[in-house]
Amino acid sequence: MTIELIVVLLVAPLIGFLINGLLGKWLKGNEQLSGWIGSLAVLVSLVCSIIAFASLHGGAAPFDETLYEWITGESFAFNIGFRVDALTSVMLLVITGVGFLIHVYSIGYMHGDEGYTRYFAYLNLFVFAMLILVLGNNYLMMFVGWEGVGLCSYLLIGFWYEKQTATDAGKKAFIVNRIGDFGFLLGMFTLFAAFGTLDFASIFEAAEADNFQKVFGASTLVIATLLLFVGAIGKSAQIPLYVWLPDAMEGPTPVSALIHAATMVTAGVYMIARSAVLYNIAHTGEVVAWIGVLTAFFAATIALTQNDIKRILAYSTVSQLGYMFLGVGVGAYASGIFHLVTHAFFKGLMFLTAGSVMHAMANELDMRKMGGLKTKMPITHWTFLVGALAIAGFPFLSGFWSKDEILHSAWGSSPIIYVIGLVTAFLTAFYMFRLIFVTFYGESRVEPDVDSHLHESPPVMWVPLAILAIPSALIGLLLGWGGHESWFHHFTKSVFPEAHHDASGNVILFMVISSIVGLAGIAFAWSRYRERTPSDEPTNALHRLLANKYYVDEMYNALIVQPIKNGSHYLLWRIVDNGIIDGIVNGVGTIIRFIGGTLRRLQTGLVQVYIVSMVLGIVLFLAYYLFFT
Amino acid sequence: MLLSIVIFLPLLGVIAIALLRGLGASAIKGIALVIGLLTFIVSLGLYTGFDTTTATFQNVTQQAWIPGLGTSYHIGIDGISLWLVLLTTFLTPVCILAAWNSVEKGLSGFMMSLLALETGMLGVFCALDLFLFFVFWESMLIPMYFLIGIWGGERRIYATVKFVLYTMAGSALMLVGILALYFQNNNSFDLTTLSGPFEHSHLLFLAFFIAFAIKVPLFPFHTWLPDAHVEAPTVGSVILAGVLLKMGTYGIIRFCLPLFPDAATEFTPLIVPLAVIGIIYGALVAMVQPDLKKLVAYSSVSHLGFVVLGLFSKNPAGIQGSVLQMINHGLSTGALFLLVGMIYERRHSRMIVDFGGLAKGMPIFATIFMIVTLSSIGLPGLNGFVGEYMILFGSFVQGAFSKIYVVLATAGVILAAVYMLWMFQRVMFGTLDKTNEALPDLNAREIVVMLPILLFIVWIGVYPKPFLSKMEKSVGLVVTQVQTEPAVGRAGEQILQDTELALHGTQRAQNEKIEKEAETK
Amino acid sequence: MSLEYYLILSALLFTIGVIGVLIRRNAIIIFMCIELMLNAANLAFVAISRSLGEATGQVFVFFVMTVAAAEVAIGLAIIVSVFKHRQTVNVDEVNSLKG
Amino acid sequence: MNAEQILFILFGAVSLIGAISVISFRHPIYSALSLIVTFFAQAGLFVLLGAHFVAAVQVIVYAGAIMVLFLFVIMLLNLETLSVQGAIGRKLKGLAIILGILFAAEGIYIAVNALNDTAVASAESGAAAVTTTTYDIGELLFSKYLLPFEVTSLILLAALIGVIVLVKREGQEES
Repeated sequence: MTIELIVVLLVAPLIGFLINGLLGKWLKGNEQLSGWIGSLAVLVSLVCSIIAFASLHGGAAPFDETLYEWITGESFAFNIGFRVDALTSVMLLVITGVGFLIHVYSIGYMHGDEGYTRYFAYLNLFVFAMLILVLGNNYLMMFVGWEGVGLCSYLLIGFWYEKQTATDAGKKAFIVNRIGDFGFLLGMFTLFAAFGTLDFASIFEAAEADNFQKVFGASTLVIATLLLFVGAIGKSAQIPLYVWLPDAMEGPTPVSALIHAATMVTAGVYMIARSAVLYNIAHTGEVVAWIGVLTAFFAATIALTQNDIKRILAYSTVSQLGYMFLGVGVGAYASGIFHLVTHAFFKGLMFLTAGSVMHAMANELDMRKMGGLKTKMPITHWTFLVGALAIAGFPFLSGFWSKDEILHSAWGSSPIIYVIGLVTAFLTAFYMFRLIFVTFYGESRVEPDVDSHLHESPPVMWVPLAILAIPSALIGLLLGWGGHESWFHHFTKSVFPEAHHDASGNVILFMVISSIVGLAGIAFAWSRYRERTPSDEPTNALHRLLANKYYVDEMYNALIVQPIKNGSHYLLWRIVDNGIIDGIVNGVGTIIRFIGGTLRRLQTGLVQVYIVSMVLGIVLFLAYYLFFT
Repeated sequence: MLLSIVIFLPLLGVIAIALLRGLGASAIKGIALVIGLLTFIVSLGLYTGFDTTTATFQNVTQQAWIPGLGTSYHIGIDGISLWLVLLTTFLTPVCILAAWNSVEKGLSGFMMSLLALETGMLGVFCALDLFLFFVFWESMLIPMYFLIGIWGGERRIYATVKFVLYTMAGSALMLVGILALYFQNNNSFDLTTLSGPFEHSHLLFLAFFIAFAIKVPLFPFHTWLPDAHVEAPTVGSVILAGVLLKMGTYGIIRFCLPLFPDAATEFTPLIVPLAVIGIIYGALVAMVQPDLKKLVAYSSVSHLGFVVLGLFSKNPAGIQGSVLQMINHGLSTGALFLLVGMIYERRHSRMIVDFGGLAKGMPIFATIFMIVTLSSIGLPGLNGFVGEYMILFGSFVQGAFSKIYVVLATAGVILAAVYMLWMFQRVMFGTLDKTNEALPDLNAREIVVMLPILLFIVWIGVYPKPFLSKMEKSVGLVVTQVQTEPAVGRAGEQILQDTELALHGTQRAQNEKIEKEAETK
Repeated sequence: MSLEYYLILSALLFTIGVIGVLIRRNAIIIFMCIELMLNAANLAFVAISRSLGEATGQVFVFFVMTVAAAEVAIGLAIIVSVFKHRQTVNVDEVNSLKG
Repeated sequence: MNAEQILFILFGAVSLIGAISVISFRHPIYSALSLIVTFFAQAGLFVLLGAHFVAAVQVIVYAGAIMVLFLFVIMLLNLETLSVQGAIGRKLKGLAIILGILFAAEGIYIAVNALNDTAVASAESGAAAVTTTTYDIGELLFSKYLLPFEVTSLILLAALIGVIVLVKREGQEES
């Protein structure tokens, strides 16, 4: 594992971006070429990641080296440095693995789009930024990757820039991410103020040895970790700042798969897992867990009533991210990351299948206009089913293992969280299979003209689906067998501090409970939606509340966006700037002109007036001179 | 000698153009460009010859000018002014190239005032004599007055008069300050011999500071900027935003901080809130501007609020960050104005509402505009981030003021993204109507204008080391002068040692002067 | 006679001159009043020079007289030209220099 | 009440009456004549004060030269009796009177006691009624005050040129 390997791994997508970006005009002729260049770049990174994983798996020490000095001065030094340990290699494999499959899928999906090369340039830039985020050996590098992926998600969401809704969604995503980054930045400053450096190694070491300058007194780490968590909330779409993810579905579907399911949104989980030491010392895990589980439940309830396939998957992602935060919050960092890995695969799979459904249905997303696609698109149907089963926690599939581990350790931390987690698992199973039954089963509600050319997607699209379906199903079994002694825990033990509370109670009982809950969800969905299609308008008050997503967007708009916009337009600009400040400046001018005006009238031109004023002057002067001096 | 050449070469150009005016437009433009490039190349000589180990002034030339008055032609540069000189000599040829065919009437006058402006600006950055500094400071106003007044927009007279009067009011105060210093420095204007506490240093600090705050512009004194920018010709705006605004911040770091450290500490709780208000207020007002140039002008108010915040953080990183941010702002806002100028030449409108979907019609323009926008909102990997990060981090870690201001300033980073991206979306994305469809994309000349700036934007973002190392020692000297208590942190002692060396330098100069006087008595 | 009486007399004469200048409209009358004021000054000069016993005061009277003569010459010339131009000598009708 | 006091009162009264009549007569000729009377009274007072030469010069210069000029101009412009005071004049009259009274009060106040502490008072007590001769004036004029003497000649020259220019310009306009 040498620095050259890491540099090649990192720079390959950058080169792909430069080729597609700069030479875009000449590549416009044959789309396939730029598509394959993009995919090849990610393939190179995948190969390097596998090499890195192999050497790490073979017992090599974690790799931590500095490439060059970035911003340095006397009392501070921020370098560009890389760190590859178990956690990083897992993330690398997920990013480059899922990334590569999505790149190949996009070649088919984006066929005929005139911004083809631009699309692949942005996608490669995204992978590059995500790699920086994951590979960095200090918080500043992570922040650089953090903002880089934010930029790429802005570019890709607003990819079809003619669509006003797309560019609005892109702008919304960037700004909400920026709010999160604001917290992240302040967290970094607090850490630097306390430790004098931002490198992971030295911070964790100093934190454990507890010898750092107290900036905010004993609560320094608490404040630092909470601020970093604000960054995570922004990036991984948790409770207050999740509003951008559902709108991000405006972008092309492979983008949603890669960015808004597998990689970018998990950056927050990765950050907390990376700074596990700090969260353990500062005991802020509870806050993370609570926000995680509440987001999970909240998003699941909204997903119940949505009718747009991608919106349902988006809310399901928000909900599953809540689970991951729940995992890392209660100290089960390994299971949190494990769920991240499994989720990356099956959610990526589901988005891609949704993409192929859209592709076939001429970009129609409303499932009320679908139904009975099982017969027309068998492969898409089966792959989607695998994903749905995995996410619903169907026994022995990947979702089951990772979600169960999280719920198990959640029970150890606090029963209430466990109960909410369980209810959310039920809701997840329900809305997933509501989607399956409405779109793939029952009679077809597809319009005749669309129905005529309804066909299975081309091989270049369904082959990656098939490849992705295999790990979605089996990876849970492969990595998670044996609960806390599983291969995955063993592999990541070096990075994470051991869970500070042992998960009591026997494992089998928890597995049985969660699988029962999963199956119940599926059965309930079967009973309700086997024949009936979801009604068009919401029936009762609760239904209407959920359908309108708790009016959160409208609230933000009314409470934050409009007041700022109108406030700054009328109050700040018109009144304060033009009115007061400019008023004073111009006022000075008018006052002087006014004084000039009055003085002018004194010059009457009459000699007598002048003489009188002269004599008056003399009289007054004499009076003063005689009586006062 | 090299420095004098750099300063007065543009003046040579002015004379050359004045004489050869009859040869027609292309000759004038040719001469101007050659002079501009020549100055830049010669100024690179300054860069290569610059010794980064000491904080003392280099390339110093001192000639007797008006001995009776106690003033001398005393110029020199250090780590800070080196970069500002290079920024000026870099931006001027770019501007000359950008204004190639945008000036119809009075081309020779235009080029002459541009080059005269360059001489004025270079003089300000290199003057080590208060009298000389004031002369250049005032002389720089005249060409700017003509640039805006003659080649400006509709309300140009109002704008240029407001600009000149505002600056003159400030510099009148400064003149009083200079004279006060003159008398307290036994009748000499020499900056290097000025030292030690001055009587009523608070008033003097205020006199200097207000003059510079108007130039920066700091929050309450900023209303001249949007008018000046809107009415100025494209190139005028570029130079105004690129270099003229930096005179204010340069003045603060050259005069206010080192000469009156105690007053600076005392006034920090007053100035820093103004800077933070400037950041937030500038961003909020920029968001709602219908006019592109006004938006960029208000964004300058916001960016320079960061710089002032950094300057008063009394922390090596903070001050270094603000000096770097001066250069970054010069590049990114200069580029923004160039781009706005380019679409103005095509569409003859600056209203955001008139544009839409330009990305489709002008892809190259859109990509360059995107890169410059990202640099201006401080995306990591580009130049804006490095400066802003150092300022915020410097003032947070060991700032001379409470951390709430840093939190508010960091919130300014969000607002920066809001107004720039909203503008970018309304201009670049959306549907393309017929009139915008006909707009041609950037031609070769315009791309050549933008390339060097983009190069620096990426270079400073990715590898700022050469930029930071050159200014490190000079900033260290300023920090020790400002900090009454020794610099905190492990590098503190190290700064102190080599600034001893620097101070001895000035001390020795002072002793010699005293002995000389003793002999003459 | 003692000095005060002369000075009082001169002050009275001077005051009459001032009042004359203020009241009358005709330029020539104003000139006459100015002559009166100058004369009052001469009186004071001579009175004090006598009481001081030296001739300085009287020398100044000469200077005052020459100035008065020059002033009258110029003044009357102006009045004549104004009259030629405006056919009036009244001061309040000649206000073209209004602000 | 010796002769000197009587004469003083006589001449004082005549000059005061003359002065008042100058400013009150309607017709400028009468004002001019009353001014001549005042000048003669002044000359008388100068004689009383022992300044014979000055009295003589007073009569010659003022009464002789300057008043002749006035009469000449009055005749030249043949001003008929002056109309009543203009609107402005009436408004100012009240103010002028008040100012005049005030001015007089201050003048007298100064005359009466402002001088009692200066050298004049001390010298005054011992001074005899000495008359200064022309010799004294001449000697003083050409020794100590030579420069002012030359300056006055310059003033007269300037006045001369001024008048000619004013009048000549007049001439061109007509032709």
